[in-house]
Amino acid sequence: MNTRAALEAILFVTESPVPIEELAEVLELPKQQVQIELDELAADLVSRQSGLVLRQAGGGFRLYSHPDAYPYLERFTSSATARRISGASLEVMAVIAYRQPVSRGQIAEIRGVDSDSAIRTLERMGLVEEAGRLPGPGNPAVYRTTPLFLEKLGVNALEELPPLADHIPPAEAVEALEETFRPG
Amino acid sequence: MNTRAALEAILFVTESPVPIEELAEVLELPKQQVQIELDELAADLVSRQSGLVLRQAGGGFRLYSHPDAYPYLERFTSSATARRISGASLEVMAVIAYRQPVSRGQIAEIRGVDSDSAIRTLERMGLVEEAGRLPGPGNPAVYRTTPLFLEKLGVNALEELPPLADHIPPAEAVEALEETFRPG
Amino acid sequence: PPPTTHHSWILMTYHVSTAAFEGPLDLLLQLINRHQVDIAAVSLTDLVSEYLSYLDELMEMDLDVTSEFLLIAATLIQLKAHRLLPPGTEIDLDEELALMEERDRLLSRLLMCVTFKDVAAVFLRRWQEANRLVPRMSGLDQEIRFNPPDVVIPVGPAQLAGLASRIFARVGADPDLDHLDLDLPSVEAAIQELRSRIGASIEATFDDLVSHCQRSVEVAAYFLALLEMARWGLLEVHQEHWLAPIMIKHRSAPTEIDLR
Repeated sequence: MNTRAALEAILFVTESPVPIEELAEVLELPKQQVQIELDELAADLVSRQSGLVLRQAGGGFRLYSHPDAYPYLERFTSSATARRISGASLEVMAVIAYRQPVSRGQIAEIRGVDSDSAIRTLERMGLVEEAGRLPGPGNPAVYRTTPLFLEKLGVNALEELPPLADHIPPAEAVEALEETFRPG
Repeated sequence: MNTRAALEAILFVTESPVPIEELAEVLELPKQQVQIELDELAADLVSRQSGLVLRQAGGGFRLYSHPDAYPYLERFTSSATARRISGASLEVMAVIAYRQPVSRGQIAEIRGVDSDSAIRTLERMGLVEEAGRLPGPGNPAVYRTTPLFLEKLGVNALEELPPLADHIPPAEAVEALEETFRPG
Repeated sequence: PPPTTHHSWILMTYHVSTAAFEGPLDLLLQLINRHQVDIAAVSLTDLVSEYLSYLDELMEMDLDVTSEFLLIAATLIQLKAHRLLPPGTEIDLDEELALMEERDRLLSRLLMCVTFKDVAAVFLRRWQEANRLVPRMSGLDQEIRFNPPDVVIPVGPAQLAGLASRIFARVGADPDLDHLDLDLPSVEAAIQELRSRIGASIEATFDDLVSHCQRSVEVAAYFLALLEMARWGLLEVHQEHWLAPIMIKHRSAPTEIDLR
């Protein structure tokens, strides 16, 4: 696989901008060479009027959808595919509903998998929102459900959510969890 | 913005495969036209040796990184960390795929062994989900496969899975097995 | 003899070399497979005695021996007993029919099990292919919010509560590592390596042997390798007390005769 293609793939899958040093390391190329490849890729996207753009932001590089695609993407959010709440998002919603306010880290801990993109999607859908930040390193944001969530679920208040009677986890697990929930 | 670019942007942001009907609706074009654009986009990706590929699976279209780029990607996204799957999970996945909706008890009966932990793993991976409960004592849950399962197996519908009959051992083998267990 | 070009069919796709098996049906299939060089019947007598000896071993190790294990054992023993009857023995027709029924049930379960194992192998191939195709998971990257009327929660309050209960219950459940790419080191590879590293007349501590390991799973692999090699008589393992270093001594050839 040629360098350009590898670079394109990396900038496509990444969830946050990638610093040029990291690109150089992964591609095993000097930084100058990577910069040339980046410039060429960016120019290529422009010249063939691609729907994607390469941008430098947040100390690194990443592909983004073209600003002119906005009306299409807005329409896309109404499509069944975009509106479908995936199993992962549904799980995140359930965790936030019953453990709010809860941070990304705590959600990932409970589900056993990284949940960032599911949280983002639920935020865009207006079903969850940030509810402040925890003290401590990094000041992680905590999330809660929104009034829209209650409306869409068909309940009037959080107190109306059915209690979690079944499946009480073993005592040690509860303790371990509470440990991770203790802020600070 | 031209159609190709808009299509590219949609396929870039989507979190699951987009059916052609939805693409047609968002782009406000007839399906045939969208199909031509999709074909051209796919051909274009191949001809310019892009790091991305267009694939139809799970009932729709989506962009993926090129398989050859895989070794470069692991550190950039959690979705690139190869999901290993155990033999037990694969077998449970197969039983659910062909027998859905199916309960834990029925799965255990077929495999001759308790399969709860494999079911949990598959649930967590978003490959199977609860599909309701059976009447009767204990109201056991039944499971079915998810759209993600179809996407991962590279098919658009359950009917496209290989027929189970093709995997029954050949007649000579069955005879040999019968011979082994002949009592007299 | 017929050419043995093709592999045994039962586990065509599953190569199992150790005693790791999942449940009684799996064990039975592995035993059949081990004996089957070509497509030919396996000796029932051998099969039954092997199955029973495994069962003994499991009980001795106090592992969870389910009624399934015992049920299948009972059927096997009955089948074998039947074969050993001298010709002309009076047989009870009801018993005979019941045995046939049990036998057919066992056979059809074995066939079903094999069928699903076979199709699972196809799933594995596709899974591995799909894993090399990485989709983008970050979603929309422009400030676009969903139109609230479009948003639909596909479950009701009760289902959401059920889902939450299951998720929280999973937290306390036994860890399954399936979904992680642990790149688990194989015990076999560790054995190979230890064999080459522990040349003649070397004494070492376990800590020395695993000093290069970065993860505890690697250490675990070496530890299992060590136990296995000790069992084969290739190594002597000694530990003063439970916190003391594990001392390992190479045993030259197990053929050496002690003349004392």
